Amino acid sequence: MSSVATKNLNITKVAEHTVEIITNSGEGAQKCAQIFGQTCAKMGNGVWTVEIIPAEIEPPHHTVTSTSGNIIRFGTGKVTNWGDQSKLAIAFNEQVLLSRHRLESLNDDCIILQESVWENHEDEFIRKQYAEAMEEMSSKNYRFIGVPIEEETLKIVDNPSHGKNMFALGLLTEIYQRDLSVVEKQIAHIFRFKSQKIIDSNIELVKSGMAWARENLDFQFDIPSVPSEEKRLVMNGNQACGLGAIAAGMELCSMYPITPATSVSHELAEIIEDFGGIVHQAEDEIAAAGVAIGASYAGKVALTVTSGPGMALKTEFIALAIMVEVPLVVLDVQRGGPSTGLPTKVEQSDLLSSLYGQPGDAPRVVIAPRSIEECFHSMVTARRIAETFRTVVIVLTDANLATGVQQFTRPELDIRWQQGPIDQTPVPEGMRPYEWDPETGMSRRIIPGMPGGAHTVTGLAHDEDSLVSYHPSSNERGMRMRSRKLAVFQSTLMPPAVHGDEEGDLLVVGWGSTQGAIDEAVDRARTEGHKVSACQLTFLSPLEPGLKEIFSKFRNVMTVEINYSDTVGDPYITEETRRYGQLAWLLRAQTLIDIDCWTSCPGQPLRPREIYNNIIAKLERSKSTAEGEQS
Amino acid sequence: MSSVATKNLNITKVAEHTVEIITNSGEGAQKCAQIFGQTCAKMGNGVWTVEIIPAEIEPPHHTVTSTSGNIIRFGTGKVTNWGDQSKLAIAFNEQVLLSRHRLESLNDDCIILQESVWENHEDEFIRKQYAEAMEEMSSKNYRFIGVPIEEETLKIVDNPSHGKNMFALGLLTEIYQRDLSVVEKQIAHIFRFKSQKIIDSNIELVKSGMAWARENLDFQFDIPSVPSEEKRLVMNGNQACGLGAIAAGMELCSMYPITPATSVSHELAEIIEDFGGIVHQAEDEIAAAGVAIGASYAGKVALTVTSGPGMALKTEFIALAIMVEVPLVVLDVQRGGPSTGLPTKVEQSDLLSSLYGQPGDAPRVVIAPRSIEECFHSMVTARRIAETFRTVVIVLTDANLATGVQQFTRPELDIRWQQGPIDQTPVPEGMRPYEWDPETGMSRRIIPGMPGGAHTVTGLAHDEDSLVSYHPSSNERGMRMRSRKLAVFQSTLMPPAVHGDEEGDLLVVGWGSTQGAIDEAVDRARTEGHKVSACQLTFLSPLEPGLKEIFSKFRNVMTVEINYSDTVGDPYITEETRRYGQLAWLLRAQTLIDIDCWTSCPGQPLRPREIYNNIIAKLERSKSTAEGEQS
Amino acid sequence: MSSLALSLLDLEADASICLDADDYQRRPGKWCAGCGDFGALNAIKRLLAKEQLVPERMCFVSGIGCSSRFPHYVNAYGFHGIHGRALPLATGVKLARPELDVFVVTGDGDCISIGAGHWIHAIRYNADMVVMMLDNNIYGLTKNQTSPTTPLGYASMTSPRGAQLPPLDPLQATLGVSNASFVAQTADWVPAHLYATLQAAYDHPGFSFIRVLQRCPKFTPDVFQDQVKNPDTTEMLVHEDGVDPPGLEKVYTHRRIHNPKNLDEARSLARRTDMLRLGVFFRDDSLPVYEEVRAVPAVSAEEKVKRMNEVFERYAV
Amino acid sequence: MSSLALSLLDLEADASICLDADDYQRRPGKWCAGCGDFGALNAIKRLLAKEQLVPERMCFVSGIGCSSRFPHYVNAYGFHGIHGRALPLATGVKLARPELDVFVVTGDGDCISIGAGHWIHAIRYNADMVVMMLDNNIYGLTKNQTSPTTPLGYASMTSPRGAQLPPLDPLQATLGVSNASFVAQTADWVPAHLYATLQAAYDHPGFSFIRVLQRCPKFTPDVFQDQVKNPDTTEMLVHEDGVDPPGLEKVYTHRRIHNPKNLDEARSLARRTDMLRLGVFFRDDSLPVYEEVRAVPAVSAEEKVKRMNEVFERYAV
Ligand SMILES: Cc1ncc(C[n+]2csc(CCOP(=O)(O)OP(=O)(O)O)c2C)c(N)n1
Ligand SMILES: Cc1ncc(C[n+]2csc(CCOP(=O)(O)OP(=O)(O)O)c2C)c(N)n1
Ligand code: SF4
Ligand code: SF4
Ligand SMILES: [Mg+2]
Ligand SMILES: [Mg+2]
Repeated sequence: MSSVATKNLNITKVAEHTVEIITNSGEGAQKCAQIFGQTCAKMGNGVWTVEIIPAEIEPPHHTVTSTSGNIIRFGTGKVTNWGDQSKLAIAFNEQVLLSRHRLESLNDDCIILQESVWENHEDEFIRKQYAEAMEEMSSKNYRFIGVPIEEETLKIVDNPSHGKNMFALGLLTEIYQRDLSVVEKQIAHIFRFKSQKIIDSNIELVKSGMAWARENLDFQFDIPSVPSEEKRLVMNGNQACGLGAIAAGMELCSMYPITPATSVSHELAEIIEDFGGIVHQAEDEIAAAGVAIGASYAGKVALTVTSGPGMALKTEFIALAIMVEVPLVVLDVQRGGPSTGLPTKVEQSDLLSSLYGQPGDAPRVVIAPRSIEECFHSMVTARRIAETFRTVVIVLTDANLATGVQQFTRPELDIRWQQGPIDQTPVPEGMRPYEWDPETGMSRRIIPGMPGGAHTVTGLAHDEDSLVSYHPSSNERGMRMRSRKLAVFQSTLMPPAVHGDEEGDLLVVGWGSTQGAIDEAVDRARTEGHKVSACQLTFLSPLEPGLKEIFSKFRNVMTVEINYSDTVGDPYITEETRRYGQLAWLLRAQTLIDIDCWTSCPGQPLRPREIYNNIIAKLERSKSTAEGEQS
Repeated sequence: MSSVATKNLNITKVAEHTVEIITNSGEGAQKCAQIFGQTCAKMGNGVWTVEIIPAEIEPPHHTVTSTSGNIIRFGTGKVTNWGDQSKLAIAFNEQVLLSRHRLESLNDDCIILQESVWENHEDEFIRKQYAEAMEEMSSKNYRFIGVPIEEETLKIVDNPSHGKNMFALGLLTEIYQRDLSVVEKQIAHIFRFKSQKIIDSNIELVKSGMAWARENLDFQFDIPSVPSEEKRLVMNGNQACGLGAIAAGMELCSMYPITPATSVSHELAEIIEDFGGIVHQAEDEIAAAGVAIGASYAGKVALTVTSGPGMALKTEFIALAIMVEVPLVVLDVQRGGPSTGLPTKVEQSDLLSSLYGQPGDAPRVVIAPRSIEECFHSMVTARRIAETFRTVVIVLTDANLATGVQQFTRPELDIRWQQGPIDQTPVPEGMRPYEWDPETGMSRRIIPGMPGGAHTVTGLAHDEDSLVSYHPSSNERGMRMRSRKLAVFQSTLMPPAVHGDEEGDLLVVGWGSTQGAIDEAVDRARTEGHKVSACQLTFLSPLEPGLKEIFSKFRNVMTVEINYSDTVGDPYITEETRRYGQLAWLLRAQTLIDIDCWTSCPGQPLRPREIYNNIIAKLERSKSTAEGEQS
Repeated sequence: MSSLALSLLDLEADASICLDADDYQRRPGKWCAGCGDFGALNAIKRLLAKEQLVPERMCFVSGIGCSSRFPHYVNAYGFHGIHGRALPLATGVKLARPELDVFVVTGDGDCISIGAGHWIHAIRYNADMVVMMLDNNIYGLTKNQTSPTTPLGYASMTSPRGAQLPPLDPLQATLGVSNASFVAQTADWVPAHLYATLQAAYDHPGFSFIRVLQRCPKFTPDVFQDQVKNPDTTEMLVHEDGVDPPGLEKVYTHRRIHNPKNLDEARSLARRTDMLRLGVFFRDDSLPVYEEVRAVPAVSAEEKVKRMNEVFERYAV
Repeated sequence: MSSLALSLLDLEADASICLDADDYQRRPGKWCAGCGDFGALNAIKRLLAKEQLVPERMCFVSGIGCSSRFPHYVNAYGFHGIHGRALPLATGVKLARPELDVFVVTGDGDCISIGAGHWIHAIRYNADMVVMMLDNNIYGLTKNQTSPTTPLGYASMTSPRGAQLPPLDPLQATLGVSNASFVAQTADWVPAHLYATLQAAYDHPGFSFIRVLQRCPKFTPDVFQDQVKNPDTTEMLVHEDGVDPPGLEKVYTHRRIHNPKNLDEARSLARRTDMLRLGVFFRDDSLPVYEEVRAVPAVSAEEKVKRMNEVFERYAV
């Protein structure tokens, strides 16, 4: 492998860079990335971090399955997604590196700082698999640079696996000219529960990494930052949901552990008791929903957090909440399906089940935050909708938002978000439990404790007095009232914004977490002169108004989603038999416009480049068919 | 009340009649109706019987909530639904009668044979509520005829509530000139487990009923029958599904009780052990599905039977079966929803949840039998599809089919429907657990016991070897293969038949149990010269081919469904905010045609007249808008 | 002396209460004539009257079943939930509003078949509520299917040739769960005992599980016949920490002094099938109660905003 | 003598078997280094080798969890199901194919938290299968959340200030369920005992529930430390109808003769917390086995068609 001979530093100025730290699980890549990301953010760069998580808890080291690590994309402006391939990588061994190579995660001329101990390791097997891996990777022209990571680390600590990550941090600090004082502060913060000794040795390791880079590397990158006065926070989507739930005044999170949703409750378990609330870990997802509904019914709007398989189990209880009109907020951090599927990976396949999962007619609100910032605010919005309309609000995020780290404007907390004291005023004479406004279907809740309000709610068909009623008219009445609330809520919404021109050849429509990647891809196409715009939906049930009008101004409309759709032209797949992406299907029914879709379910976030390529391809196709029609 | 003075019999000849027997629950209306219906069937009439079931098990007698009874519609030709209002009713007291009046179940000039003991009862309260009820019913011009039902019954038995029903049967036998010998045979059959004494006294009661009618009634009805040589069976839809399951060779029905599905398993529990099978009542619906999947995986295709709330609980397991490609047949006897809803009543609101209930992409087959005969055959079809395509087949019937009794052509049993011995042949060298045909996605199952086939199936993303795989391409491959099977299956289907002309002003599209009522309504409109046709779908996922082409030949397409939809023109309801009937929504996405819907969820089957009225109304609307467009 | 006569005697005992008791009935129960659920409703009414509970400070939670219709008939807040899930709903109510008196009414199918998982865990949570399991050994509302407590060989619509397994004994199962704090058995046909047991359960701080043997004349008319007819088939477990309603000793002469603190003894008594045993099998008022161990100090809205801003600092850049 | 040395000794004991044992391993287990699940896998391999079971006549069923990955590593048919639902799947397999040997591998979360309802009922069904509950007192796969068996006060990601309730004891709960027929406890760090217990469970006709105390160095490194280090903290329940592997008495000197037929005794032993107790707590080979009581004679296709036509007659018009 090439190692750097003569030292003659050249500093390249770039608008952004993507870096990977690739290790065995348990070697601390997360901490290294976290500190580096925080540092970049503090220094005014836009940042997006993504975790690389292995399938097993702790797979055998030094294998392709043991890959654990982080991708950090940072740049001069705002960074909204993980971008395309990585430009620089630090790898603790060639097997974990190989796994990234196979996933085509590395840019063709990626610079790879690689642990040098394996190449000439005494163990023949290790040398052999090293050689084979390098052979396989030779197809690309990566620039390999050997770094004695372990050797250098051992000079400072005796257990390298608790130190290599800090040495790597040092390399990055030097290469990207990070401010050491900031790095030190971050280290001090992250290890605040550890001894000063550990903090010091970590800082020492960083310095040695910097020193090594200074002496041995002939390049550095300069990524200018735009210093801003704006106060910002940096966190991942699950943390944002957790804090948002507290900011929204929710005092009970009733959950059952499931990846990738669990960390929301970890965040909450840590702090919610300081806010007069608790996290209740139920025996299963059914009970988790039941406890949340019981609490909401009793006056404390509760949150339940889960992912696909857990959503499946909450199906029946969600229908009950809708039927008895008890407010409930359900957070579904989507993962790969169906069934157990890809537990740690991203997918957007719970849209239709969130809308139609319940037997019977069960209208509910479904919203999907489009950024980590929106994750925070979605909790506040969800609770307000749930209470105002006495219904269930399902919030759909996904593994991409859950683990992606980004900074956003520090929210201005509003005290009105907090739950006021539970209404315990006497019920006005003659007021009924479901006093539906015939226009809006809305009614005031009567909460246990309110004198003169005693009544029994039931999942059976019931009338305004909450009495079981089998009479056709009262059944239809209840149905109508519950459905009406969606139309009323819809009337309060604005048409979605269009990113780009209001008309053109192609409108790319997405929902939820893909906004950053889609906008980036569209911008790329636009700079090349293509008439493409984007529209990212956040309200899925009810859908935002004006869609048909917006869509009709474009010659083609195509959704981009992280879920499955058939490809026309594949065996047996015709316009008629094709199964569409979930949003595309929904929008076809809603607008009767022939909406196409490009979807993919690779178990990882979409890359701007893939989207861009499919935008171009779609434009090509439609051009040719258009010409076809002319001739 | 009028009582018959001079006797001078006039016999009216009619093509059909609808009769109601209305009693307190526990007074044996079922048996009376069952015998009368059977008799009519045996005598060559077309018959449709519907139960009237109270909400409680045994509500207080002589109240409007205690109504239990039956509606029997019979005629010269085939009878496919419960028709419109009843022409003749036998009521054991005025309160149960009143409940039917309030439900507008009685024809304006309905003949009502009413227990005469209440009018001048010693108990003042009874006299009073009697008078009030009669007052309320005086709005119609029913023809009331007092009958001393209890008095006459007491002459033969000492407990009238075990006898009045047979006396009533006698009245009907005389009024409709039924063949007494046939009636006697039926009695002997129904009470075969009782003593001869009971059988005799029941026959005596029938005779006394006939005698009373002969002496006191001045009318009879003659409903000619077309004797046919064809062998026929008469039963309800749940019995048909039960027998169908056995005929299909299913040896395990794994269920948990739920109305209105339970009687399928009652039927099975009675006889399936004579066929080498069992009914397993699990601890809940989740376990019921799990046991069925375990058995199917092990080589015995199993059935699980439930209704809405149970479907909700099976959500997760259904996804697992789809993911591991274990064949499974799920029968959902739909009832009123959402949540506990209307447990004993009919609704068609589980369509979308049957298609989209599972988080993640989980393609499955959904079929809906359109008649009781199809209930039987649907089980055979479902099993074949499930095994051929290694997937889940959901069969949607409803409370209307479940309890409706009708006769149909006796099925020719085919020995090939039976399950052959479980394949235990050695697995060919190198054969893989998911050897997907890249064209069709189909693969041969490897069943436990097959030598050399040992492997582990998993709900995690997996490859052809059933090894857990997180690689994008293998995940997408599995998704594609599971989805492909639907397209392949669809390619084996025929376009649905159109009832009426192939083109016209309006096509009424329905699904499942409503076929009889829709066709009848359409025929009525057609005889009046309207250009209306009907198309009843039975395959919902995948949809039958050619729909767009069929629909495009009509100026309007409207679905008719027993579920909820918003009405344009109601407050806040616009073309944009309207929530459509479930089939309409599906067909809009599929065909991009502006399909309208008329739906209703009264908790009872639709009546041909309602449908007819809404067909006419739709034609009016479209005419006016058409004119509107011209001017 | 027939149990009917007995119940009369025993109603006279405190007629005063019986009057007010009716104020706690919102509307007449809609069960079959002779249904044991009526007895349970009467006993509850008496308890509420005795304790003079305020309707709006009570919440009755149930699942689905004949028995689960209960809340509709009581003058209190009620949540008639879904089948098998009464306990999670009740736990949520209690967590949110510890000051409310929570009563759960469930059936043998609702509680120990579909609800079994929640049942086991609710016993362990030991939230302070009174749980009445009305056990008629059958699925009533769905019309006669085998339940986990249906006697071996007893026929139903789903096992026409008789139940194939020995019944699941709710008492032994409950007594097997860690942190179980109150386990009792009573019967609808011994109103005085039913009432006294409810009183004890209400007085117990924690999860009070009461199995109420309940007659279902419709579908299991004979399962309790002997016990109803012949008091000698029954042994009363009596103790000062349990229940021992006055007057009963005349009818139920088989009496055993059982200290409800003795869990080993409770378990082995629950096992024995020689006689029907009514009484408090186990009681321990000192076990951790879920809503208490989870209690956290209330925080004002202002304070919350202040603290949230502090949390923000940790994430600030 | 350390348990490691012990396990060596004990492997030597029947080295012959250990060779073939590896033929039952389909691929290496992917658990953390030092995970107790490896011990369970080794014991199973030895049992299968000892019994010389044919791979295609066995089915390993599991739910979801680290422990539930088990079937992927065994050379047999396997069904890696969904979380908490291993037992219904296994029951279905056994009902359809009684001739197959069914093994269930589950975890403390999988079996007694989300799976609790199925667990209680599977015990009662008493279908003939060997059930290994690998109990590491934590949720492993989802990375460190409290499980029902997490010790009181033990911290996890979902209860950072410690578990708020006393743990749910799987043994007492199982012993409380009617028709329970085999209940044992063993530990991954006593391979000889684990193996002997599996053997006894396999020999038992019916539902054999084994709680295997399982070390999770990743998340609960300390919960079993004392017991692993110091054999004196453990008492062995021995009996000719239970297990008493040769050689162990040298290390585990606390021995109690316990007749597994004695249910009262079993329950009270399970309660006692003075020592850890390993052995067969209860065993009764005479209880009804579900697939046996439900067995019906096979019927030929021809006969079925004939009988169905007879059934049709009842509905013929
Ligand atoms: C999820 C679900 N499954 C099944 C049912 C049907 N169901 C209603 S009540 C009931 C059982 C009633 O038995 P039990 O709990 O003993 O109450 P009982 O009627 O005997 O008082 C069943 C199975 C339902 N409503 N919901
Ligand atoms: C329905 C559902 N809920 C939650 C999960 C997430 N989950 C997977 S394993 C697990 C618990 C694992 O704990 P345990 O059963 O003790 O097994 P262990 O990993 O400790 O061996 C959970 C909650 C899931 N996969 N499915
Ligand atoms: S069916 Fe039985 S439990 Fe239900 S109401 Fe009637 S008697 Fe009571
Ligand atoms: S996390 Fe614990 S249980 Fe899971 S594999 Fe690692 S050590 Fe074993
Ligand atoms: Mg019951
Ligand atoms: Mg565990």
